Amino acid sequence: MKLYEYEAKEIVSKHGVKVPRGFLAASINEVRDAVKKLGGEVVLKSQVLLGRRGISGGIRFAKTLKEAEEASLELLKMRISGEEVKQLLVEERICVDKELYLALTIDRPRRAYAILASTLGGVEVEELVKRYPNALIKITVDPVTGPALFTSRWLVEFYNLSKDLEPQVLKIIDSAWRLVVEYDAELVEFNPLALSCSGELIALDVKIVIDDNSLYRHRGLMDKAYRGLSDAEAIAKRHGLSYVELSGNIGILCNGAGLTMATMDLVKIYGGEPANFLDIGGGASSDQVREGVKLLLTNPRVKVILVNVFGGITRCDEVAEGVISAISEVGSVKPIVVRLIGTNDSIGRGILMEKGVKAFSSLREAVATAVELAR
Amino acid sequence: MKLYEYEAKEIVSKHGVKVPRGFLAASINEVRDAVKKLGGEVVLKSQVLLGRRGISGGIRFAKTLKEAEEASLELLKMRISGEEVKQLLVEERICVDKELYLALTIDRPRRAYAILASTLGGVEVEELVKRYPNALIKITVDPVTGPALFTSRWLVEFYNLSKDLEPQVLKIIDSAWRLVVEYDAELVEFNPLALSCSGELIALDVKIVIDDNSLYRHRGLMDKAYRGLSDAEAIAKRHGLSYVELSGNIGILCNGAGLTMATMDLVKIYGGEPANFLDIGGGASSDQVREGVKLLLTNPRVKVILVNVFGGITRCDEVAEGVISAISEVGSVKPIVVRLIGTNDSIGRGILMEKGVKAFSSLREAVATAVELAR
Amino acid sequence: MKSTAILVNEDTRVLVQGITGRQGAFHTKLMIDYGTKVVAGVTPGKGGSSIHGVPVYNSVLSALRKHPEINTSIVFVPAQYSLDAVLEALEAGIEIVVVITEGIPLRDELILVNKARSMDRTIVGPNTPGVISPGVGKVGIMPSQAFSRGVIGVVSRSGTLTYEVSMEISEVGLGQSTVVGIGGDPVTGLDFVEVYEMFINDLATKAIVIIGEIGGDAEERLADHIKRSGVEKPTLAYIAGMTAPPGKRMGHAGAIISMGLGTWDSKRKALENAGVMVFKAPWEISRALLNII
Amino acid sequence: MKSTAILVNEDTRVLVQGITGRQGAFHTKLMIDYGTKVVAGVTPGKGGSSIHGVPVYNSVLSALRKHPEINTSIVFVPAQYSLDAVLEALEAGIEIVVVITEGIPLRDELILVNKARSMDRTIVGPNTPGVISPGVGKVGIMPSQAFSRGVIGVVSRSGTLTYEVSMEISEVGLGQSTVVGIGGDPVTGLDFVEVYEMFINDLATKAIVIIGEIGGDAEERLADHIKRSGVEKPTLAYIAGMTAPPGKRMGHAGAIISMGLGTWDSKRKALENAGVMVFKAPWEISRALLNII
Repeated sequence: MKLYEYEAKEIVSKHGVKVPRGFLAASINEVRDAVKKLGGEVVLKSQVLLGRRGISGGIRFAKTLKEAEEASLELLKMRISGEEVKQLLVEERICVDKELYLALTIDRPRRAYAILASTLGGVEVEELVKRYPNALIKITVDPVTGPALFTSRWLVEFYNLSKDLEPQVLKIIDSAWRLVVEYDAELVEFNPLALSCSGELIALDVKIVIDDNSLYRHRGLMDKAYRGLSDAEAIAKRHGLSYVELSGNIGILCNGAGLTMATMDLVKIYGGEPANFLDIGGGASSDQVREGVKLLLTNPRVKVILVNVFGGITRCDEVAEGVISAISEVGSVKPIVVRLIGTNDSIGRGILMEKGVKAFSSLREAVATAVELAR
Repeated sequence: MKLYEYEAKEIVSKHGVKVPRGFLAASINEVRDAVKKLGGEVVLKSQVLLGRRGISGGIRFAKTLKEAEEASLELLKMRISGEEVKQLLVEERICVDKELYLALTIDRPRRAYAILASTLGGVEVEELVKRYPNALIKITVDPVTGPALFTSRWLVEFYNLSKDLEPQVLKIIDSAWRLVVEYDAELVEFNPLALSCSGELIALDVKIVIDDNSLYRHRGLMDKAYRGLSDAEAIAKRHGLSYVELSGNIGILCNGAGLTMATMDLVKIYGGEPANFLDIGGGASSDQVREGVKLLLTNPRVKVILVNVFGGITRCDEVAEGVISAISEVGSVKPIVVRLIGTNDSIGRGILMEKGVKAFSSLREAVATAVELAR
Repeated sequence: MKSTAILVNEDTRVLVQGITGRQGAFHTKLMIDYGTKVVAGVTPGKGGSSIHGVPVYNSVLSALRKHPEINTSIVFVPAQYSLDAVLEALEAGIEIVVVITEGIPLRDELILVNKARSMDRTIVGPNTPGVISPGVGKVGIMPSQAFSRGVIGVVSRSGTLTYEVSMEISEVGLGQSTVVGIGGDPVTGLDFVEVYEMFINDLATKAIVIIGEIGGDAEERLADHIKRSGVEKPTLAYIAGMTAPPGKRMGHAGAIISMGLGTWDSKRKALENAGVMVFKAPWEISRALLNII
Repeated sequence: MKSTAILVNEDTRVLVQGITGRQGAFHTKLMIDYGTKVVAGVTPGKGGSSIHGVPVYNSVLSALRKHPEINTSIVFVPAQYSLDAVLEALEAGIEIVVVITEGIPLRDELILVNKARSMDRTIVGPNTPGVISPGVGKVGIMPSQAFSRGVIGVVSRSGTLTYEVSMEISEVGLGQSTVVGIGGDPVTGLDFVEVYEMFINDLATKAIVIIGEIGGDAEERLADHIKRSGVEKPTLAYIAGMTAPPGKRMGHAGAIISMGLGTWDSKRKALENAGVMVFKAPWEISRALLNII
């Protein structure tokens, strides 16, 4: 779960990290007030959770009040990766000497956290890794004790900063680590982290992503988890399903992310186009299955539904019951191709048969049939 | 460094661990006040840092005020392992159903902390380990994360306590772990930990030992480190020397605990009797050596001094200088047998030679000479 | 090192943690039916009862005191309590802990995985279907019918996809020596490389099948390892997510920085470059195996 | 595993942490004089200078970037900063860290020792004289004159007592393959058992000498290990503290519960019971060795 930039900046500035002065604005009037309070040049930043804001034109600079008004008029009408821009962060423009990169995230191979740092700030980290690996260092962070003392010393040296800035670097690292400990952050990114013309370290952008699995211990964040989701995604999430909208016409519902992706791949190989990724997870109940099938039945773009479940911890009888009650609730006439196998599969097939739904046991046949029906 | 029982109880009771009500008393008057405030039967406990108080008769029970006065009169005159009893802890007497043992300490082989627990409280742990190993369990405590949640569950089961007492057990464990984290405790022992007749867990005795090496980060405790030491031990400690008084007449000064003990062993094998253990440690300065030699020169029981230094990080020239200046400061005529070898030994021997002190390079000869001179 | 199966063999004696829960009880029955020696179960507060004839204890300590032969544990406890359950199993001396539970916070996973490694113990998972050595025993939740005794070692990051591929392998008559789900979370106890090495040293395994998916770099690290060590047994791979649109998050992979890796193409290239054949459909793997074995 | 010395050999390239301090600078000189390849030093804030011709850096990171051949570090930094210095060396990828520093708080030692073990790195010490492979190199503070190239592997918990015993071994003409001080603190990186095993696998070592002292149970644990594995090379021991009065604390052993072990007699019995000869004076060991080799 991602936080908005303004929320992230609020938290790190409480930890003593310097950020530009700024105000949140949801209307032209509020933008005007903010620009007046700030004085001088400003930056107008769309507050969105998805997509690449910079490339999409979601960030604007303004030298005058008039420029700011014009820019925000445009921004407040924008959509970025489908997400409406509802709020802008209006900030003073900082004179920048050098842009750096600093992030704290998971290091999978070392089974630890790591600090990633680069002298090329403002660039996306994937880019950094691929194209400028020499401008990047990685410092392991113990998952229990956090960053060791030497970390700030190393960073000051690597960034080639004045020794006086070590306390500021330490504050930034501490802030990132506190976010891991107190909020279960899986990514805290300062990018760019600016060395200002006056010699201060200022976080121009801050990105915080919280581990979704940890939300039960951060009740205050739980309702924020639905922001930025489409209606269908929000419904799916509420029922513990994982849903991604795609562009085709074959609705796909499976158990397990790997099997769901494999089913999508096979649909493509057989010449079809998946309408979505829908993973009911492990051990789903009939209620969850019902809600998942309903999502596909009520999606006008979906022409055929392909259910592919290999029961393990998930039981095929629960799946069959979910499918049947979704059909009876929605009353839809869309064709549903079901492939059921694994735990309790004969019971499941029996339930479906009773209601006239045929269940395949071969994946190949099921995929071929679904693609055929979608033509 | 050990804390007094009353200090230990003060800390753990702040952590929510139940201890008997009690008052510190340094005089009969104070004992009288305490007994009156407590009402009923009391326990009078000598507050000392060394020795085995129970076996030495340092703990008394009293049913009446008169009994308490008589007992405390005796206690306040006592010495336990050479230490004067200056204060008593006067406590209410607790009705005990069951006595348990619980400690948190270092587990050397596992390189971790461990909780030791036994259903035989009131027995010394060495005794427990040797004679009742089946009545003892050891639960590893991670040196960073501390006791895991299951620990209190295990203990309640092992002690065969009612499930309702789990929160109390948890408080005791938490208190011990906070002592490790906040005070660098190397031992926190609740022994006995009583299950009272009213069904509560009450720590009848609490022992806390702080890691001496950590004292620099606990400034508040530093001056306490000298309590319970003899004058000579206190002087030695102040100069970073490690000193133990023994009963013989050959004063021994070496570098390193192992070499010091080996030298003591050899003196014994050659028929002599060591007057002390004095380890100047690694890398001692001439000032430290001087103070160490002065301690031996001024000890009337010491007839001969045997200095045995094998220089590594310790430099023989520093040692020689220290020996010479001690002799000139004290002006003593006690024979000093010096064995010097290792780092800068020829310089050191030169310094000694100049002042007429002969230095051996053979350990055997030095020991034989010292024993001979002490006869 | 000789063996006829990895991780789960004739000597495996199992403790079920969270045995009285819905999934714990259900799969205890299925494991017993499969012939696995399930010796005891734990649910705090439920000690003294029994489930499918298996005695239930309040703690792993008391279970181990009564059944010191237990060497393997399977964990079904809810995500909130999983870290403590695993630490409890480790402290009690259990060698292999299979963590079925899904949705454990990342930081808890990091702590438990590192703790086990520092004690030289084995964690399978979290978020794994477990381990099955067909015909010998299963410590997991996989449907038995997909598996049959044979010579192919299967290691997978996925759950259900593993069943799919294994069933194909069973259907062509080859069967599996052992099937290991390493778990689908970003951090796992065992990784591809370690299980691969176990299969290399396993006499019962003649070929190895890797089942991966997009995201992370577990497959690339395995490819690196095979490239360095050389291909010692025929190794085949199936990677899911070939057609997944880039930039979209499919399921649990999370927002963890991928360090520029993790696409289907990067995995395929890395594996092929190391001498591993990569296939696009589950049934292609089993056909290819038939040509090799 | 073949070798002609353990821990310190021809490939050893040394970094000195705390090189500008009094002890660091002094022993850097002595190590260089002995022929050890001291490549670089670190003292934060002193980067750019040099000591005895050795370049000084501000961090282990920059030292390793300039001298990637460094594989061993020796730590002289004050006790307060030792934990951080060791973590820094480990993060930079150094394989063997020899911690000379005395007086490090116990909890810091536990953290650094466990960290290194979980990374499969080697800590020698803390509170150790270091390691010397006579004629090859020394990473430590021991006086060179006590040692000579030979066939006896020496492992010790003591500092100066090690010199004493080694000198006796040198004087009878046998010499040492490698001498390892594991350190005198209750918690150490390498322990007796691990170094003993290294000597068993070391071609240059014909017999092993153990130097122990009263307190703790390190010697008993070694005895246990030898009893289980059988005596593969002649092993002799010298334990200091035979005449120390019980209940008194001699030096650094501390108030740690000894678990009923740690007396001279318990150590002697355990070792003799495992087939290890125990002697009462340093020179008895060297005489006995002469009869064996």
